[in-house]
Amino acid sequence: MMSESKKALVIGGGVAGIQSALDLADMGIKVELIEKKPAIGGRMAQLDKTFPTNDCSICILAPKLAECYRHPNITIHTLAEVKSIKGTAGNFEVEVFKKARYVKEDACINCGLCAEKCPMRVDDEFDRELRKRKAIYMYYLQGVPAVMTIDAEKCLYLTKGACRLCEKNCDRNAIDFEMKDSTIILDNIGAIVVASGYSLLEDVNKKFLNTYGYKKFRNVVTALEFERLLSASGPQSGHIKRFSDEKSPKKIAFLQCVGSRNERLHNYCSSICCMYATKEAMIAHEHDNDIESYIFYIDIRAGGKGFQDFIQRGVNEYNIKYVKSKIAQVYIDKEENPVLTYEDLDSGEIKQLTVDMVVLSTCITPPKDIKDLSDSLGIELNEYGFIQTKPYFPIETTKEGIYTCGCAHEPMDIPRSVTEASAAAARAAELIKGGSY
Amino acid sequence: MSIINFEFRDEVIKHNASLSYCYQCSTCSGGCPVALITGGSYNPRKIIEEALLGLEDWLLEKQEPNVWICSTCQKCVELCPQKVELTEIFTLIKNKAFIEGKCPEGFISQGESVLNHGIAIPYSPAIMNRRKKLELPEVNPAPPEEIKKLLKETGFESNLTRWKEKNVV
Amino acid sequence: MKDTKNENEDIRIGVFVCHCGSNIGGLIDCKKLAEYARSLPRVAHSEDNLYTCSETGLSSIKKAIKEHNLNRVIVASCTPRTHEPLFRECISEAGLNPYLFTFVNIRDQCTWVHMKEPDKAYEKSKDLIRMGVYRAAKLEPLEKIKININPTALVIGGGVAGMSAAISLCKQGFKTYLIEKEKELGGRLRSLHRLFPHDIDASELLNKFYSEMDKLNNLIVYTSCTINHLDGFIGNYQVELEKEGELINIDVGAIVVAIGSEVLVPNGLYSYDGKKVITQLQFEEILKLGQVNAKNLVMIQCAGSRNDDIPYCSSVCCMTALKNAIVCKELNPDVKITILFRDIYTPGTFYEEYYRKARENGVVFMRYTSDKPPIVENGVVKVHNQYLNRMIEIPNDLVVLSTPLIAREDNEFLAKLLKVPLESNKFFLEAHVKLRPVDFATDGVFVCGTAKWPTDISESITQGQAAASRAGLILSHETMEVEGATSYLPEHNKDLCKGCEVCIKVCPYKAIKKNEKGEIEIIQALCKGCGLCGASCTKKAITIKHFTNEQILSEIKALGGEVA
Amino acid sequence: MSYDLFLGCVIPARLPFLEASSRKVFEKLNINLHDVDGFSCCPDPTGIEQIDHKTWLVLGARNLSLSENGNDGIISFCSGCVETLKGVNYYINKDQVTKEEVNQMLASVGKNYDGKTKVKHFAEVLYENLEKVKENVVKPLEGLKVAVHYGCHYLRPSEIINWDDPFEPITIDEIVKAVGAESVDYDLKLECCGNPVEKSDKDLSLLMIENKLKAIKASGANCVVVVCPACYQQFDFKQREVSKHSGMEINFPIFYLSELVALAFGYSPIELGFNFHRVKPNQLLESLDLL
Repeated sequence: MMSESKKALVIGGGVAGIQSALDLADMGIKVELIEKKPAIGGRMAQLDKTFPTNDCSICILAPKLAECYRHPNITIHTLAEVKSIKGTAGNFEVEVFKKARYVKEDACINCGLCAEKCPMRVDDEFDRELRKRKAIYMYYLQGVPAVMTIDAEKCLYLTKGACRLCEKNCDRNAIDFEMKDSTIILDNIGAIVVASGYSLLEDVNKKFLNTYGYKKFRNVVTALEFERLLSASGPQSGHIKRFSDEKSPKKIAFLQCVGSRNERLHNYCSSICCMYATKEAMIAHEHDNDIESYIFYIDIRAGGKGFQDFIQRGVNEYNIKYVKSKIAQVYIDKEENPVLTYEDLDSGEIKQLTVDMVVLSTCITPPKDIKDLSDSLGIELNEYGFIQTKPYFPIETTKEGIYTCGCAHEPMDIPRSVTEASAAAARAAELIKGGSY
Repeated sequence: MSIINFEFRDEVIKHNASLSYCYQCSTCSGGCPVALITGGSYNPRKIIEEALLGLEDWLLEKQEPNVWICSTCQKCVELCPQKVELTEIFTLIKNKAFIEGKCPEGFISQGESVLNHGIAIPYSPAIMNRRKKLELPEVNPAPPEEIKKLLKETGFESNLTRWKEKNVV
Repeated sequence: MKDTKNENEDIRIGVFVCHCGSNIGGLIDCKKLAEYARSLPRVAHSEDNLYTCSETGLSSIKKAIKEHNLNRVIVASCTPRTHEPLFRECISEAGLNPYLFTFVNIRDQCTWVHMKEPDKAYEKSKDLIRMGVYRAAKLEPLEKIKININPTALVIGGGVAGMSAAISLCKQGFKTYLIEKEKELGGRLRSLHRLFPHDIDASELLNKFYSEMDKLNNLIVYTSCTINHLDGFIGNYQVELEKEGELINIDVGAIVVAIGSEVLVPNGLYSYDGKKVITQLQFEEILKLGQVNAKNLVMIQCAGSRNDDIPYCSSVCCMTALKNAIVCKELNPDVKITILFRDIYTPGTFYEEYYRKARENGVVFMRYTSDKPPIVENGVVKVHNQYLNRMIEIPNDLVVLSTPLIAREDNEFLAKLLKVPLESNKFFLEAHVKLRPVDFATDGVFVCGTAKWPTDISESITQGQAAASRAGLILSHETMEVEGATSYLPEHNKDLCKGCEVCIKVCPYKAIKKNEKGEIEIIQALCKGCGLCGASCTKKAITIKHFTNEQILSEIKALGGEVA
Repeated sequence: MSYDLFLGCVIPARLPFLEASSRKVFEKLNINLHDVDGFSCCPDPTGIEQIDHKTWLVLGARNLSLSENGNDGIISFCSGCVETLKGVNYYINKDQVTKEEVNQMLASVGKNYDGKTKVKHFAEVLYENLEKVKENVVKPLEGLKVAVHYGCHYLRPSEIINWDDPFEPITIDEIVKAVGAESVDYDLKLECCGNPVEKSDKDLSLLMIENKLKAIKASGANCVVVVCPACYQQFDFKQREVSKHSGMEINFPIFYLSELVALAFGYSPIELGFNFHRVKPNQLLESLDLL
């Protein structure tokens, strides 16, 4: 029988990790939440809207972020990564590496004065490098904790030893260049939930995207980049413009199964692309009713609740045309309009379609650093590079007391991630407070 | 109306198992230069689908689409997400068609030359001359009888003869 | 806590105007707004902060409450959706009743929507603050309602989802009733042969569950048992069960719905006869016995689904067809199998590979479109092959139809009983598709498995565990607080009520009923304070706490400029 | 370095001037090309193989068996020959049964092949010796705007050819730059020249080269470089017909890669036999004073 005082460790502050943490915390269990980035929120925070109801992603996520932050049972560790664990199910000891933020969380009120003065302009990771930020920055507008962060690799003072303008301009003395990276020990951990999320193809293999002209043709973007462009808080404030000529696109092509269902790269199906492509086409159409979209697919995969209706609405109300033909290569014409060659199954003809923009539905891949994480946790990965789980029990990893949820073990949508997050919380709770049965 | 023919299908798969993996995504047809120029009357995907359904008559008799105008550029092979070896499968189909005597004349003349001379283009006196002018060494190709012997072994000679019988002009 | 109830106490309001960084302060002058606020009646203090929600902002609110002896607090800033709990917490830490806090949203409703017109945004902000001030004056302290939680769970349905939920709840330490209307637990698993994608026998998994449950001494299982009647609310449900004629009454704190689904019987579809044309479920029976006589077999996907009557994709049929095809090929590799599909649904890692495995094992796949469905004739299936744009004939001696999972008849009855909604296909409708996938909008009731939507075994198990988590987090509290801002029928209004029952009809939370005395009774624990009843009460008998007519009217008057 | 030279059929018997430039280049680079007696047709991967895979395997294996000596393997000036010889190696080493069948037949003429002969395309060897190539340049080909045509069989199937990237090749562009010329990018750069289709559909074949030439014209290139005799004939011999058919004045000198390199090495157009080209390069070379 476990002691009630045991805590839970949740790795990953995306929607899955947050849900696990909240469930456990609401059960009265103390939770340590580890997030690699400067703020929790994960992928969902980057999305403009979410299928199949198309409600604003951040608007439904933000309350959960705040709840997580205020919850007396939850301790959030940002800029943190698990280094190693000791012990067994019911009693783990975890070594966590914390990067210095160089900003005092209790003092900073993210007024942004420091960033105004910062001389460094660097690519904004959250906005998929579609715009610049300063070396001292908010990870994203609604980020939690709502404090600034200094990018140690880019900060002029930390790299060249001169500047400290941010410090001079902070009237709350929140900047602290004396901060050091540190290692903390979290002990008395009863169970661990791994919700480390996913990477996208463009993060792990840009070369494969060359045949699609990605990074070569300016009017070819990936789906997450397009999502940022659609977002009101994104680089184009939601008014999509082509990077080649600032014109607003009228004809957009979405190419499905980019990198997935492919024996040369990732032989699995990325699960969510048919739906997110449809969603993005819908939002684009809502912004500009003249926009027509083409979705080039192999099989339309819409099995979730309300998904078929969603696809139907796409056809009937949003001027989306689904073309059953996989596109292999993208060329451009003189005006940098992407030109696609495809087979029209109905007529059997080979046709060419000139569009204003191409959106690549790049597949979900195992997170970049999943190998390090699995090694330090002592859990196994499966043949696809995701976390190995037990047949018919997708929450169980290969190590007792360590559970997983969300895209860490397989590509999946938000509803299933959230469901698994609660399931993982249940299993962790059994271990921590159960035993009396 | 065609009837699915599992025997022929299995025969092709026995020769090249990669056929069975095709899920008809149209990558090949969308990437094929010949399909583009012929507006789709040539279509590698359709040939593969016919093979999958074992439609022998369409592949060997009607030859629709015409497998012979594949340029063997191998783009489809490189692009196929399921690693289906299209050109190899087409080769098998063409080989079968040749045995049936259904093959363009252009392939026959080359075959005959190799059968009789061991090489595709015999050396003309003019060329011999030109080689001298260019100070090129003399070439001693394979002894024709050795090659002929081998082509008997492989059955090439008899297939060639059969083709000529079936295509007397 | 200060006595703020006394009528003649003097109202002392504090107004805090937030810059919200540049969100508000960047467009309008927050200092001037604060000054304006101080000019309003009963405002004892006002100030502007860069971020009122920051630690600094909060501490200065507390400070002001002490120094200026404030008993009402207004924050003019962003949105209550994200920040009201924070400020309520803050003022109660300073000793005020949390319901004496008023939120005025001058960001979303002013500086954001009127970005282009700063002056108008400023004027509107003044109006909203003035309204807030007059409302605040009328506010009354409220107490949250405390209810006791009975740490016992009821799981309805003994399929794989229900069993998973029950097992987890027991392991979390909660006494759990698991009821199943069939004679045995197991649900759909009992009629299945092999399971995709790991190809184990269904019985193997079933036994795993049985042995798990044997270990639990806080699990009470009733088979051949149905639910008759249910009463109560979160933490306090009284349930009447019926087992083989005998009535059993139990009290539980939370309920999990896991009653599964049915498989469509394709009467009139593709000349279905149960002999030469059968369903996948019937085919599993044949495979179980290992007696496949067919030499040439055709499977038709989306048989009865993705059409006008059943518009959805049943999501498990493709994998089921692949599984049975593979199993069949293992029994006899010479059996020719052709699967006619519209879109192969094999998402994720193992499923997509399973599809490849089926192709590898020689299964033929042919796509058809809904406008040209296959024609099943005696001994032959004719289908328009879209890939060749040609009719193809497939001689066969057995046709297997992949029919969808459909909602159970009982769903409607249970939905009424539990006061929870169904969606258009009669499956149970969760509280929020994405963020509350196993909750109902009604607290204390949860749903999992195919009762909610067609799902495979693994996801049903996961959903069961998820429901156990959501139920568990309620059961782990001895008492719970529910919203104090609810509707009620004040004593002095009782005689106004003529019992027209409009309120009962409009209440979306089924929180209002007539008691045995025929009086309207509002169950506070169920009420969400939405106000529908109050607004529709023909006799104005019902009052909504925290949104009393008086409070709302004072706001409206203030907007009109009438000064009370 | 020493290779057994596999000439194939087309170059020695129809385009000997291509052989001349190639031999000169390797002489300059002091890479020994050893002539071997008794080679037959490779056979043509777009010809014989298409009608009889087995014959193709056996003759190919026979040719490879002739080179089992101390040398660095076989070098060929022809992409078709290279594909055949690499391909035969691939199939023979992939499947023991095939290997045995093939050797059974070879036995009938007293031959045997162990599957070990290495095969290289001459451009492959040039790229591997890129520095040496640069060192030997005496006349940088400034002003030549070259449209590089890789040709299919130099690249694909990559699993068999196992050399340059099948869709983003660089080797020939690099060699072209190494001799001081400019490589001009153009649409359809990686598309087929259409030569193999000629056996079954002349018009189609012509259409394919026409599209290539049009794209090249649009790119502003002033000449084309190829590494395969089939492509060479398609480009050089068909231009007049294409001009007629398209009503578009098309007049591109077609260089073999070895010719460009030899030219940069200081050999004269005469010794390289440029006069045997259908489209005469001299005018262009003169205008850039590369004569």
